[in-house]
Amino acid sequence: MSEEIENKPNAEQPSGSAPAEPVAEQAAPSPESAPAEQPVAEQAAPAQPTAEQPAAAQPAAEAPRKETDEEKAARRKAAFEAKQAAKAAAAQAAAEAAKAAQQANAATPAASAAPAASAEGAPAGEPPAPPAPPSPSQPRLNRVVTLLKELVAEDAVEESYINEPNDHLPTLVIKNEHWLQSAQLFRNHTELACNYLRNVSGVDYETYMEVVYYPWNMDAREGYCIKVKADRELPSVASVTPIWETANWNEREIYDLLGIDFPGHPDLRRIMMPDDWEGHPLRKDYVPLDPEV
Amino acid sequence: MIRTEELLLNVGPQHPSTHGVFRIVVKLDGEIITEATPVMGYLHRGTEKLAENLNYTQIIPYTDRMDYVSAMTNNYVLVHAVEKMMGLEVPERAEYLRLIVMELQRVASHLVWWGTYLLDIGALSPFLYAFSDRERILGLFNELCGARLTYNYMRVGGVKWDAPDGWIDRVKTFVKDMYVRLDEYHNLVSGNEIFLARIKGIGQYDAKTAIEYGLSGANLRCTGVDWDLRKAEPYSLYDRFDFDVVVGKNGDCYDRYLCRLGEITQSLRILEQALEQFPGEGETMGKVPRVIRPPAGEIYVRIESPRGEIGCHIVSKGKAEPYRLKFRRPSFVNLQILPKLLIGENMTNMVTILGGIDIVLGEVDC
Amino acid sequence: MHRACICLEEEGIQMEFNLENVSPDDRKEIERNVFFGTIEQLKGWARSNSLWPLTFGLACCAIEMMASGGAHYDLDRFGVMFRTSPRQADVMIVSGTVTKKMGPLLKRLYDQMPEPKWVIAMGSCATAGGPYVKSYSVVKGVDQLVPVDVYIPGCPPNPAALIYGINKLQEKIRYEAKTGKRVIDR
Amino acid sequence: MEKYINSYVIVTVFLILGILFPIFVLWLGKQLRPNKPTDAKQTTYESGNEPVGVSQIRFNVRYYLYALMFVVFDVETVFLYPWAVAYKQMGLFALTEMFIFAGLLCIGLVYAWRKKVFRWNSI
Repeated sequence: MSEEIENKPNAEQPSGSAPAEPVAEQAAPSPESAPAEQPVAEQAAPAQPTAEQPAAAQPAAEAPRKETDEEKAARRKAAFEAKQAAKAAAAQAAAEAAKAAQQANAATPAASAAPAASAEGAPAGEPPAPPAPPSPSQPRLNRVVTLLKELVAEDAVEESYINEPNDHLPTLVIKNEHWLQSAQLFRNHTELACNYLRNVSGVDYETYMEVVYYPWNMDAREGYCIKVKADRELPSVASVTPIWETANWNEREIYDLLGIDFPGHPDLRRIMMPDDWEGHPLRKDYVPLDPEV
Repeated sequence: MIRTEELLLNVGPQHPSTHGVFRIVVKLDGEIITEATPVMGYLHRGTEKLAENLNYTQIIPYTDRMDYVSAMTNNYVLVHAVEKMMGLEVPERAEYLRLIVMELQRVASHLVWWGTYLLDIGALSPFLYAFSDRERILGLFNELCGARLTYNYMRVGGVKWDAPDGWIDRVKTFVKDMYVRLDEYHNLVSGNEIFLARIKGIGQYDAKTAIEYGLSGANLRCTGVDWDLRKAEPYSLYDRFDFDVVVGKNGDCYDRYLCRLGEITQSLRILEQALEQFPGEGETMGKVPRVIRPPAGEIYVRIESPRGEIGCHIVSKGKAEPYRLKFRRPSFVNLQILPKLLIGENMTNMVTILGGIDIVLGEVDC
Repeated sequence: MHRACICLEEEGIQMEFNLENVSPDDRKEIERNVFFGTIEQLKGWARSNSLWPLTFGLACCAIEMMASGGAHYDLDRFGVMFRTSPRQADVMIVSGTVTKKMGPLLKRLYDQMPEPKWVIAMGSCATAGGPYVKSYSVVKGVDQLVPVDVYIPGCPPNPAALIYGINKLQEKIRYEAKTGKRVIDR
Repeated sequence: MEKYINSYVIVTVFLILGILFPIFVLWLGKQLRPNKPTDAKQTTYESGNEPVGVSQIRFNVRYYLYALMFVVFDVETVFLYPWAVAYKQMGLFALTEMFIFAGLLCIGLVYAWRKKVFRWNSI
């Protein structure tokens, strides 16, 4: 059994380190490198579950595959090193890719850069997966990015990519201080005209807080996903209630459960928890006062 | 005007007309409401916090208990989100079963709304009609998945149980009878002048405010906006059936009432076509890895629940548990327009408007 | 306890109307036609057959309670008629999850109910927190707030289970009236 | 003469019964029901939470006017009942009498109508 436990800490360790990198970074290459990683992970996965649920799976897995235990351990170690290497390589590739994507976006059409970026990311691990065809909503994303750069501020858009599994939803990460201006832009600009705010959700990534907005253009029937980051201790994101009335209660709920302050909100009070409740329950480090009651 | 003071009144959590534990602090001048501030959270059970250390199959029972009047659509939104993230293939028969079950659930949910809405307005007998018809649907569900209200029926990649033999024909007979019953409902209630006087022109808003407040479902369609996710963004197999979106005109309680009853007939039409095309055989569970671990990333998926657009936003870190799971609950968003509608109404209309928006408190407080 | 005229006697004390010199079959005849009991039993019988619950629907169990109030399961057969105000209610059916925000209100509603009052904890949420036992905002079981008489397991318990629970409460009322001992001595 | 007195005896018997029966029933209720007044029970019920705001407030005068009009016409019907029972024996005299009575009240009604007392949100 010791072999399992020994394996578990370092299994923990990489995933522990993974969130340290900004997830957005990792999200960018990960869709491309995910398929590369997928076969590696797949092969590790069957071994992984035995580690994962030692009690339930252990007896079943133990009995039939007694003799191949040693090679499995060896294979797992090999897979582990491979994954480690892939992750390290992906990290630097992502760093250059982000810089390259940044200038590429501004200067040359991003379409060529995107496959280039994914191509760079891929070779480090498995043989390069064929560069994904430019997604249908890529031009829309570039249009929005250029609009934001002109009308709001040069560095308003920190990061912008296409979220493939979510049927190619263009996603943008906008700087916290430019958020109110760009929200007005999304609402009133003739081309964007997102008059319907679909969903507002707050997410707590241990190192920083993030509020995700999904504006939607009801007539042109197209939408975007906007993420605004805020630091962990005093998170504060400009309130968009004057722009979209829907955000009123959504923001109150995020304030109540995650503690993100929304300056400019008409009446920011707790909505879900009793008024005298200390702490914000949905935070990762929330410790309930009276767990037993 | 003679100077009068204002009476502050709690239409509190334990109140027959608030469909559950929802409280409105109302400032009354005589009978006219001058100010209304809703207070919620009396049923906040922290599902999203619990979901953070449950794997995906364990979260499905919690989605049943969120909107406990239409549990199937909640199941589907979570399962659909995970399948989309992992790019899983759902076999034909499972997709058909899901669709049939969701449309039956829509009919059952609208029946609950219809029964309790007329109970709020003062008509006592429609409640009994609606609930006896709903019992038939619950009987069908009980046969299929063993539960009457919280089914826990769908799994990532398919459905848990196959339809017992003869179940499809029983659903067919139910659909035929329901048509007859629906006409009975119409002549029982829809033509009644007292009912029309109580409902016409109450709680009126136009399309622009509806979009501004982010309403969805019958609350949005009653103002003329043709926005039904089953037609606008077809998911599952909705693009195979022809049904039309019931759209109202002037956005008052009466149009919402007609929209919802119209939706029952549309659901019955879908059910008829789905039951015809139901594939004879085929397995009900797709090829799914033993431990469901969607790749790291984010997704927001939305479908049309009887109350509006229910969305599921999953942030996953590649682990078996979601890193963050947020539901976009239609009742929570539709309720925001209530204080605006109540200003200037008298107390009896407050009950009509609140019933017209059709909220379920398990979903509002999540 | 008050003497009553026709064969209602206090607990255990036999009325002047002695039955010894009556022949056994006459005695059996009397037993068949005449009901001997105390006033307490009469009150217990009357109360158990007209339980007016307070509509205290919280969550999913409320829909099942409504379904059992509907035509198919029809609670009216047991004299159960839903009352909306605690002043006119005898029993409080707590159906659903009791959150910490709802706790003090539930306690106040329980206090405002007139005296012969009972509590049915319907569903596993009210009994002990149910699926939300690990949640930060749920009171794990309503018996931390109010004394509960009948627990109905199930999530949600179907209407037949609710009716069974109400019958159990009726038996409990009659049993307590007959023997004077509370079923669970508190 | 006896028949005359006899009818009064019946009336007094009815009167006594009418008074005694409710008193007996209330007394019986008081004996049978448990009596445990606790202060928590005395608090006002406002669907679960503490009553907020004061309840004795000055509300609009239109409620009072409406009630007044109701009382006036309700008392009128009380007078009509005995008249309606016996107007056959009393002949023409009672008929004109009642018409005058009803006419006066109608004048009052028309006056209130013109003063817009019956339109709900006039004041």
